[in-house]
Amino acid sequence: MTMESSVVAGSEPTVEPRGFELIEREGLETNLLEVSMGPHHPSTHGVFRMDVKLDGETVTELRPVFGYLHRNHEKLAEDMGYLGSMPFTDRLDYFCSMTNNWAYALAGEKMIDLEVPERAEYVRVIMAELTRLVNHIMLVGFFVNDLGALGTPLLYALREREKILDLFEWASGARMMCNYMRFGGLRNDLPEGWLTKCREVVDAFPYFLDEYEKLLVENEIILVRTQNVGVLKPELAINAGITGPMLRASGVNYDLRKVDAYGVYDRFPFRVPMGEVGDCYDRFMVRILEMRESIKILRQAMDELPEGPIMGEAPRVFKPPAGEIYGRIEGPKGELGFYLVSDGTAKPYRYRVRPPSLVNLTVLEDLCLGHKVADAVVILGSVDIVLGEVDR
Amino acid sequence: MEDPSKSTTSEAHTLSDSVDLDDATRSEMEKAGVIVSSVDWLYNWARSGSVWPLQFGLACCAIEMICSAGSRYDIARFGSEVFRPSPRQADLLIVSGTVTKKMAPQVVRIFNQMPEPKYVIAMGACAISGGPFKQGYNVLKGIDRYIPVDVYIPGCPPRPEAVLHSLMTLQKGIRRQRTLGKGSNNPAYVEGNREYPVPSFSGKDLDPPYNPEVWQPPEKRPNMPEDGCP
Amino acid sequence: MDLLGSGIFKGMAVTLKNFAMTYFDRGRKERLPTVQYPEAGDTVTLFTRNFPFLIYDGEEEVDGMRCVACQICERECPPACIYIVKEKDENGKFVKRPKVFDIDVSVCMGCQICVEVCPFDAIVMDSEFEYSKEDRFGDLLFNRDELLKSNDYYHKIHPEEAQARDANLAAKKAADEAKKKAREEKAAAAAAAKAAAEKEASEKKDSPEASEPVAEEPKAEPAAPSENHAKAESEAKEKPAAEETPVEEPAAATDETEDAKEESSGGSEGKETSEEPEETAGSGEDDEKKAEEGEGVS
Amino acid sequence: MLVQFANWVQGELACSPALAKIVGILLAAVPLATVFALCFAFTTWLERKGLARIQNRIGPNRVGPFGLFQPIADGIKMITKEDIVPRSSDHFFHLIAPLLVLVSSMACLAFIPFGLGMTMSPIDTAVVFFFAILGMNTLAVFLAGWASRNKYSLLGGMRAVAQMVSYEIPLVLSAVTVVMMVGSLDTREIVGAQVVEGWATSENSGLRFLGQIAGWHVFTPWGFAGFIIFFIAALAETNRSPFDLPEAESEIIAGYVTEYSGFKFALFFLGEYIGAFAVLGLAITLFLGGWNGPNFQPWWSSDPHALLIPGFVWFFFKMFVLMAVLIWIRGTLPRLRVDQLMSFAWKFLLPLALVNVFVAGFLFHVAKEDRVWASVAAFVFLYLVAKGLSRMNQSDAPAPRKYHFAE
Repeated sequence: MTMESSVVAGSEPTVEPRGFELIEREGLETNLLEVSMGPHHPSTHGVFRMDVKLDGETVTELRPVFGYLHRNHEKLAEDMGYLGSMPFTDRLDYFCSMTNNWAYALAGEKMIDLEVPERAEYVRVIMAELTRLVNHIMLVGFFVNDLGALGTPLLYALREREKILDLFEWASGARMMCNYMRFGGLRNDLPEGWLTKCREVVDAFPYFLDEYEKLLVENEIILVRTQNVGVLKPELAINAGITGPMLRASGVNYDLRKVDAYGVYDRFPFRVPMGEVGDCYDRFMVRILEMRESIKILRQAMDELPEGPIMGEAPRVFKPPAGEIYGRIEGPKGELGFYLVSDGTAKPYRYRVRPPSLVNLTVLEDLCLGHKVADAVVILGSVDIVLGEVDR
Repeated sequence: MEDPSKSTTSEAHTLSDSVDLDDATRSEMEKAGVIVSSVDWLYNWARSGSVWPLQFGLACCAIEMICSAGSRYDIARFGSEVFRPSPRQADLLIVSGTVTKKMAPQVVRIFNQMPEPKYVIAMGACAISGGPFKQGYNVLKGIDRYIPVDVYIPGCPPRPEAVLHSLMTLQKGIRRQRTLGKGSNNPAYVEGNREYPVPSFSGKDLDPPYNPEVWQPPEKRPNMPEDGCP
Repeated sequence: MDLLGSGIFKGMAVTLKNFAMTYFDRGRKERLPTVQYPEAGDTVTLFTRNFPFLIYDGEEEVDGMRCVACQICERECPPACIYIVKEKDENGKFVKRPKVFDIDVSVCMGCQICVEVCPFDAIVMDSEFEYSKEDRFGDLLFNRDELLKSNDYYHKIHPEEAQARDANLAAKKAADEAKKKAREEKAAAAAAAKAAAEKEASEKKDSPEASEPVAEEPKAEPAAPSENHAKAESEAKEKPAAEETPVEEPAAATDETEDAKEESSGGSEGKETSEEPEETAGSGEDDEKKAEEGEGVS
Repeated sequence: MLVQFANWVQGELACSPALAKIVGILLAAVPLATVFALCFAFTTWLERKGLARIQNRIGPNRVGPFGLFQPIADGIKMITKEDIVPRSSDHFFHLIAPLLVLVSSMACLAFIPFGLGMTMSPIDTAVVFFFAILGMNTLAVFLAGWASRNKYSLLGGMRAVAQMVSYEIPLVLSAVTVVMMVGSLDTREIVGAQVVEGWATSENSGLRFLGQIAGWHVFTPWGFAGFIIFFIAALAETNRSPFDLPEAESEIIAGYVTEYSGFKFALFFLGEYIGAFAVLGLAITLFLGGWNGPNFQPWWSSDPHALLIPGFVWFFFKMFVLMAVLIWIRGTLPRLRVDQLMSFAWKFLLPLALVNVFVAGFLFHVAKEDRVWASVAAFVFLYLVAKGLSRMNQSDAPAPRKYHFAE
């Protein structure tokens, strides 16, 4: 029995598994080993399930199963005022509450053509780039953990993350679920001394990155494990709608910060790191390089931060005119969009999130086929998913 | 080794019930000798000093749980940094995050797979009551409907220190347990093997909606104001 | 290419350095950032928020309570974890004080929206987090007396925010008093107009709506100023008559509550409909949910 | 002292030789088991503390002073925990597997000389026996994976067999060099060969000091290469990181121990660590001079053979240093993939070990006065071979890349 016959129609993978044949002899029965990895599995980053068929250790079929964290985010938001959904967006991608807030605020502001004051825009950029640091550093930590390191890189990442979370806590009151942005600006201004502290943290970050790179980037085991594993071709990436660092690791230059230039991103010169091969190592390195660019943006934004109000002329009751809007930003994981349909009342008629995690996850089977089961774990780690966003 | 006590007196489901010993049991204990109590002390000391949690994350709270194992908070100080990936070797199930109806059977199954004595911490609003998502159609309104929860940590998500605090609360609870002797109140021994029926998810809802062995819907507040019905 | 393993040795040097440095930089907290929680305090800052509490001024807990039971927070709370019952005096009239004010912290998500919508600065966020309990219904449902904490405590945990809030309150109070004075002077002159307006309004509305408990509030506040009614009327014209808000508007006794109502007019609808999915969930959840909300005082 | 005690007891029981023999074995085995159980407890503490420090944490410090009683608490907890046997598992093999791991690891310890006259089972073919019994470990691990009837366990068991069988070859080959050079399979003789006789008994205390070190095999070219190969293979043989594939927790939950709980899991844990001790003990015996170490003559004694620091202290010191290196490696490195693990064993370690055997043979026949030059040449040759091998495996070990940026 060859594998081609067992691939179920309808989900034709674009990558052919390596040819192999099961031994069939008289009196000897052989079967593919079906393993259901997850929903409780140490490496699936939450409650995600991969139904894997293994030939020995080689993945011959992989079926992702979602929905273990479906929390009705969109439905709840349609029963709630526009502002009421803001804290819920925190819980979408729980690493990046600030960028989630921003994407939602952006969509809302587009709906009623709201002008955001200069200072608020700058603070948003600062917060978003800090979030990018948090997300990427955690991703790299978890990724190396999936490779089998016993938590050390992850704990170094956590150590640095705590410093940034302290900044978030100082500004917004909460470590993870910041709920900091509002339609038309921010909930409160930066506290006194915040900028100084932030500058300290940002200045110390490159040293940490140096050390981190020394620990990981040249490590032969990591090189061997990640290079040429899970190669994502640019054509497939574009066809599947992949965004974010994963797309750029495949060599496609597409960064919404450049394309849309939302907020005040057109004022900061920064570079977009590009991968060439599109394998796990590229995805890992692109994120490390992106952190260095984020630090540049952060420094500029902190230097140019103007004085002024932090809240625009937002109406007290947010009641947008009937219509639809799509607001998107470059989240740390990719294009995070909010699609809102208003019927003129104070609640959205339709509220839809375009989660980068879910879209990026769609190519998982293509990436994993033909690799070992250990690679499937690594590839999943390099895709960077957060189940809160995938299942919503 | 795992000899469940024959005592039927105790109906203790929560650890808090074991705070007060009535005099009869106390004298009984004294008669049974110091050995029982000192062995109990040893058991409790060992169990509370080496609570190995299951490496099990559901949602947002899982990140704070990992943070509590991080270098800033360091749950290892309490001897609990050994996050075992397999439920067979874990003592503590931290239900960290939203339990959806699709996930609830698996959580119960994991609880069943854990060896006695086992403890459960419901971490975060979602695990306790469904939290902010409790109005959703797919969210279980509290994991304590299916498995007995020892400690609840409110918060959304709770700080890592709250996790440590809950661990200390759990340790206090463990130290109050009496395992041997007649007045045993350790549910792991009194109730035998706590393996609860796994609810089935039909695609719409869970069946049964709760496990009557561990949870009953609370009665309505008797002194509900007449005029203030919501 | 170097000999196989040179990258590994670099990495091992990093971990060795980290290992050694933990013994040498206690002061900088760079390599050993551990805060030994129960003994060495916690990492809570002066800006941390966790769960809301109610402020009272002065010494008396209940009398100094700032909350007037306007129920805005109850309506606006995204996870609907607040439950308020207004207090009545002997005559059955509503006093501006909650009789029951429950917050189910097992549901609360600490989003701070109740604080933002509160027009009286009566509810603010606490930074206390040690609430790990063994009883969900008994310990995690905070009632009014548990929630009441003094303004001094608030100053202790969030000094900057508390000062800003106090200044804000003082300014508001001053402005109110000035307005009140002006109003009283005007009141006599506007008496006739007011009577006419009231008559008109009552003709316009259905009678059952007027007999709702909220509508009783103006009686408690005899000096209801005419300006409000004028405003309410003008708004009533704009909005369709079926909406509830115009009826509530006259109930607003002072400028503050009125502001709050305006803010929350969207949210009031949100609350109503947000209960719907529960009832339609068809899983028997709604009964239990109500029971959960109701449980606790006993 | 223990030896004296044993001799005394045996003397007392001289009337019945059979009984005396049994008692003698017990007398040797019981302290061994006790000491290594304590070593295991201490190592778990060391590991948790060390890893914590590597990760910038403090580590256990609540249970006893500095968390020293942590292993005791863990042990009591494990023993009193429920023992779950999966319904569909093979109950007998499920039970026997952890015992087998422990027994085989413990038995390996019998051939290690911990000190002067402190070998439990002094036989002439100790090295052969050691590897033979160590092989049982593989069987036990596979048995555990298979008997559990769990897919992850099965995967772990399969990985374990493949890994342990392949790494046993370089392990044995690197030990062969020592056997060749010493000309004996007896571990005591191997240890004895690592003392520079002339120096160790000389009047000059400095020379005597050096004489205990200079003869270690690790300082010879073949010994150095052999030690590195042995150490790497030992990591794989004992399932330590970065070769901990049979229990890779991020991939296959806990591998072959997935279905084990309570005391059986503790036995696995214990067996694994004892196995590590045994293999490290052999490494010390073969390459690191056994129980020899820089030593002094005690001031009260005039006997030139008397030692201030007893041999077993040196032995255990070396063992814990090596254990610390294991912990350090564990705290740093991610793990290899199963096919890379194989190719590393077969394409790198095995050729290197073979070349090393030839180098050792060459050096064996070099005249004494040319030893220094030959040694230097051998070092260079081995280095070049290692480099050539890593170049040949270049397709498996790609280099870091350069990245370009889009503006």
